[in-house]
Amino acid sequence: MMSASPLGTTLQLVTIIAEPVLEEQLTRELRSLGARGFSVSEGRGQGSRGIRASDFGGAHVRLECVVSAASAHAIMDHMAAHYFAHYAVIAWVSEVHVLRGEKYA
Amino acid sequence: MMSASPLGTTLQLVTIIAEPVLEEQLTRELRSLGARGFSVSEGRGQGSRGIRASDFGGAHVRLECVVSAASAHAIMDHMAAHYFAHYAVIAWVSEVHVLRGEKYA
Amino acid sequence: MMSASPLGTTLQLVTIIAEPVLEEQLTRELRSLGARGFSVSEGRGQGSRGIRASDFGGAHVRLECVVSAASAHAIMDHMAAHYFAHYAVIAWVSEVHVLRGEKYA
Amino acid sequence: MDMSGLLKANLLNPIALSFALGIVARLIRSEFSLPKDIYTGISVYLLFALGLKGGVELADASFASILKPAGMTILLGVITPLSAYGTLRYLGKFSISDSAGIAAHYGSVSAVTFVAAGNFMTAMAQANPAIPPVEGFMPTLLALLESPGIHIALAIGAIKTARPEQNIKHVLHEVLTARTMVLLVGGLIIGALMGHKNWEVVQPFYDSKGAIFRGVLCIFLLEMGVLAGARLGDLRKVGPFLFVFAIAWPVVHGCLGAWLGTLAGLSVGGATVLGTMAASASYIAAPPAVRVTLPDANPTLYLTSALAITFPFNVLFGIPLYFRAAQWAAGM
Amino acid sequence: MDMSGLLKANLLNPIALSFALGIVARLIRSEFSLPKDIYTGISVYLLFALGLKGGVELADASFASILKPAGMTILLGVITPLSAYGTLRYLGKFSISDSAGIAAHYGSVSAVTFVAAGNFMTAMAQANPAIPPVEGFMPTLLALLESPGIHIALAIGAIKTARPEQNIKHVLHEVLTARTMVLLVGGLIIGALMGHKNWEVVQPFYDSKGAIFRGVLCIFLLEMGVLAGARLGDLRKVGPFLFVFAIAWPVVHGCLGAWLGTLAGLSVGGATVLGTMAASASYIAAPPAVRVTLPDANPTLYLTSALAITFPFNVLFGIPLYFRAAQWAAGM
Amino acid sequence: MDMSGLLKANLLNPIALSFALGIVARLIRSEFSLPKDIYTGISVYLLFALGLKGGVELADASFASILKPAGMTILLGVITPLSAYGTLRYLGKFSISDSAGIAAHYGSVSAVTFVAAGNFMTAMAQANPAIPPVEGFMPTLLALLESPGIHIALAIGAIKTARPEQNIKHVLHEVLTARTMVLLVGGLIIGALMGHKNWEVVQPFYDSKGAIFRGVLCIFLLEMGVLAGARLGDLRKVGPFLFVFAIAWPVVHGCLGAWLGTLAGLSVGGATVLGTMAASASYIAAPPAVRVTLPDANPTLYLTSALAITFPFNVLFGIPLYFRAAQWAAGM
Ligand SMILES: Nc1ncnc2c1ncn2[C@@H]1O[C@H](COP(=O)(O)O)[C@@H](O)[C@H]1O
Ligand SMILES: Nc1ncnc2c1ncn2[C@@H]1O[C@H](COP(=O)(O)O)[C@@H](O)[C@H]1O
Ligand SMILES: Nc1ncnc2c1ncn2[C@@H]1O[C@H](COP(=O)(O)O)[C@@H](O)[C@H]1O
Ligand code: NA
Ligand code: NA
Ligand code: NA
Repeated sequence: MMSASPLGTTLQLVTIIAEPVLEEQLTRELRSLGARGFSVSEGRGQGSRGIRASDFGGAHVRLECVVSAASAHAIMDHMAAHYFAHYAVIAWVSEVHVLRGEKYA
Repeated sequence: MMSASPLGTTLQLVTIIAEPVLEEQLTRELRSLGARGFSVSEGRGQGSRGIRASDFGGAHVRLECVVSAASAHAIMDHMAAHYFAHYAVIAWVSEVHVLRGEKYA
Repeated sequence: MMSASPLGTTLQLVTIIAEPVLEEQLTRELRSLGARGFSVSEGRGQGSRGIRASDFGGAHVRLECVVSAASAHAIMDHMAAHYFAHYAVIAWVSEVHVLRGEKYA
Repeated sequence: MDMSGLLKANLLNPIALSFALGIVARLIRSEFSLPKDIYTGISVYLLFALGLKGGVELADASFASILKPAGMTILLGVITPLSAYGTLRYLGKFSISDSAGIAAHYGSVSAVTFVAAGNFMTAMAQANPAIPPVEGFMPTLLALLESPGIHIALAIGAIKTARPEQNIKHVLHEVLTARTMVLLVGGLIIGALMGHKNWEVVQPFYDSKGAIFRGVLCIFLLEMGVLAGARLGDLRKVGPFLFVFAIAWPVVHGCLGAWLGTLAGLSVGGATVLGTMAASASYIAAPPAVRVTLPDANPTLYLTSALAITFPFNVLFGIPLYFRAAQWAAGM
Repeated sequence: MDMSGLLKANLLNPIALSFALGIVARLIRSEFSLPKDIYTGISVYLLFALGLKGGVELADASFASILKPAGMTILLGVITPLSAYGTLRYLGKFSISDSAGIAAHYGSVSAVTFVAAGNFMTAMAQANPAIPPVEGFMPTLLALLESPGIHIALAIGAIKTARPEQNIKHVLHEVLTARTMVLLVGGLIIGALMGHKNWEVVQPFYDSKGAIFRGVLCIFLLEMGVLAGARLGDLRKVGPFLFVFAIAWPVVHGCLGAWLGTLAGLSVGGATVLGTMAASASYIAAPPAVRVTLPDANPTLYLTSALAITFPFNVLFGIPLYFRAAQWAAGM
Repeated sequence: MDMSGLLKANLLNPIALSFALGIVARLIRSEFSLPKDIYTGISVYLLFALGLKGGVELADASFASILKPAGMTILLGVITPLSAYGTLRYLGKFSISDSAGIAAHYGSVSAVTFVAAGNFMTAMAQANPAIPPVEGFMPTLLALLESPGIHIALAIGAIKTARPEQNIKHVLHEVLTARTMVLLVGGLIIGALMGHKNWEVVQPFYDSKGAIFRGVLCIFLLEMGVLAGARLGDLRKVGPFLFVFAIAWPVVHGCLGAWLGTLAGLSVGGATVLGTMAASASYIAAPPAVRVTLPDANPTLYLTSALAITFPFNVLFGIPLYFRAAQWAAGM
């Protein structure tokens, strides 16, 4: 799952941008899909969908979690299955290097 | 332009950190250079340039957009041509994997 | 240290998420470890450690700096040596492509 | 005062004018808007103030005097989501989710519209001494009407679309413990406990008839105008049925509420405010609850109708109308 | 009162003292600063309050009484950017962009300096009953002077540097619909429409002579002090010419404004305030407009001179001086 | 009034009730909380108001009348961190870092608790004309007690754990120039300089006995309740010794402070407030300073004891107790 690199263990960073009403349920689900932690920040954006519910100005939350490749797969599949159809959501995965890799995977 | 990976399509994530006064014009230009959407958040920073106009504390906006490699090239070239000389701006590109890749490229 | 890519120079993006009280000292140290600039934003998160000092709601700062691979190594080692034990901190490194690479490395 | 006089007095009020300014600002594509945290902070103040004053006056009211109005309010809390759902689903042919989603908004209540009705009645009472002041316990009724409509509409949606129950329970809890409820109900309790002496100490700050409350309210409505103005572009998307609904439904239920309020023994002012509550649509508590439980309900429909049609209609034109209805019901 | 008495009264004012505290806080390297959203929220309140009160009084003023002062204000709006540009470009040898950028700031006006002048005159009138109150329509003049200077200076810059026009139009629209304009002009209209009765209801909250307005203003100036203090380190970078300019130019144009105001029939207080407006430099509307249209103008120059030199100079020393000039012009 | 009457009066105060509401909101798992910037903005207002009023009254006080109370305050600023450190380290067997970290909190002071004590005394004086008003210079003592305790405790920690000095100096500077100090000390100076006439202009806005200050304070305490409530879950983690310490230590030092205040010639109200100050624990200035200098001190311990135990205890029960102690010390 993990591979060593000169800069530490190689893991996956999953970034999810979603409607704010989803924050609580998403972080719960991330935990259950293997994320040992996550970070959240706020922003705004535009995509194909014009409107965003429950907020009046296009605000969103941005969730980041460093996870194993397996978890990254599981999270992406979960997002596709449960969120992409109805919600203004985007998610991407990139490769990152961390120290103490065993803490996150 | 796109290649498939076990975690979905491989695309480019362009991150631009710029003076807040530029937000509107940058997002307009990103759209015209092929971005189907973008996300914005706020922050602060320091670089080689001490001062930042129109704000009193070094605030900036951080724009992210997931695009095709061609668009990423176009955006970076555009930034270099129009912004690097006069504005406090930094931009970088990294590789990301998304599902539904056709939505963003 | 740097390698050229079709999208410009390849450098390292170090992302550090840390307790807000550490911001000033961390940015000072980043500078001394070779970062020519950095960007900061605010957020919240959860990890293995429940509590976060000096704030009442789990707030954190997110520092990003684009640096050479050598600096990235130095920064990660510094983080491991001085922060991981006592503070709620996470740091990761990823590969990015920039124009004007000499400005940041 | 005849209807046109009432309308004019209502429209030249600084609250209505501030709202209009916000809309205009957006129409001329100004980037002006209040920082979100300021907007939230103001809403905390306004709701807490309403609760506190309502609580102080609630402590004075006899149980008997509230019983009937409270019962009538709960009745309205049951009628309004059902009637809205039925109208949209069977007359308007909207999907189950859209119908239930919109019904959750119209079954609940808009606190700002409530305040605007109170303001209107204060001006009426000043102009005409024969009009008694509005009952002090009205904020209690506001708290009562806040959540049942959302619960009922979401329950309809959940049953008819056969969705998992767990999420629903979580959302219902959130509705019951949302900011509005905490501040309103909490304020009511604090107001009732602290007594008149303590109230007098803070009254100039919290009194909804005072300069501070009303001044702050203007700034709040300025931003509401900006938010409503931002949705005007979506008016075309809601379609003719929903557009008519967003005006006609409030008129019908505002008059109904005014009549039921009169039956329950409320003064003409109290009945006007109750009618306004029935006619108003929530745009704070309802949207997130609907978004999470009914993801396939189209937010453009419920947000635009509640915020860009019904809210302005009520604040600018509806309230004088429900006042007329209350006068008529009282046989005045 | 002689000049030193005027100065002392001005400096011991809580507004000037709060500003000084902010500067000191920064000099001792305190991390204190007001959250940005609070700062924005306060500025919304202050501008809207100015507009509302100005509007109420505008409705009372005869068209004839405003005509001349308004014309004179527009004249100042044309003179000041031109004179600033000329001085900087031909005497100071600054680049076209820098000259036009700085001229955009000095051709516009600082609302806070305007308020400080009003405060000063209120204190003067209290101390000396022979001094009449400042004309109530001054906020109208403030709104008139806000944007022409920016437009003119940016037009000069655009023409002389031959830059694309499209962007300019966009920016000019932004200047005209900026927060300041929406709140000031919108407030004026609302104030004029709502009438005295409605004004009285909110007066304690919005009146610029009231405790709330002035109390909030102190907190605003505290933060202005922090912002100005943060730029003190850049004083060396502006060079001797700009340093002298940032004091001498306001003195000249403050006295000119006071004289023209007197010619236009303003009271000594009105002329003082008009002079102060002419002498003041914008640091809210101008900077973003200049940044976008003249990217090669150096922000350190225009921000530091407007905020760290001219603003403190006017608030602490300039206003009493322009008052003296107005007295002199009135032959007192 | 007997002790139970005092307690009841204190608990039915809107300030205590608002605090309780915040705790309840958190216990029912409401998501309500004030935006952080609003919370910061309110604290700026409250501290600046305290400073200003204290300054105005300081200018009236004779040097002699303050000297003894000021000396006694500094004495308390030395005693309290030492006694807290000793108790925790040698009786409680906490680590050096934990002991010093907690001592930094209890050696400093909570401004909100100070205000609550002032409020309580105002109510007492209203109910019983024999009780004189609290000395106006108390905010000066608040400023004096703010930082020495933190400095002493951190110095102990630094010496005993033999950590690098540089960081410490940086942190001590931060404590001395923190928001609280800038606003309190700055406000004191401005208040003393501006004089009564200028004070009267802003008094309704800033007076800590006024409706605005007290109304805003309720909202602040609502959020404090939310913050304290969020820590209730950690009560188990602090252990029985620290739990008892967080109540018993304030009782002992509150009574000691009340007694020393009486010895120093303070009125019964002044002595009550001084006792409350001694008994209170900082949760604004101390936590970041401790976090940076003593990273291995466990934040759960110091934050939970200061915010979730000692603060509520003092506001709800401690203050009437210290008042009794002051009455007893004064032989009443
Ligand atoms: N796996 C992770 N992915 C992203 N952020 C994390 C992760 N783990 C921890 N964090 C962030 O790092 C902070 C400290 O984590 P910890 O030291 O584990 O309590 C948390 O509050 C999160 O913001
Ligand atoms: N190509 C993109 N790059 C970055 N963010 C995007 C992109 N497309 C959409 N987003 C973000 O995802 C949100 C939802 O997008 P959508 O579902 O397309 O409306 C938007 O509001 C943006 O914040
Ligand atoms: N090496 C860097 N890494 C991350 N962000 C940077 C870096 N250099 C500059 N920045 C950001 O880009 C902005 C402009 O940089 P500059 O143009 O160098 O003043 C700064 O305020 C930072 O927010
Ligand atoms: Na309703
Ligand atoms: Na000017
Ligand atoms: Na203490």
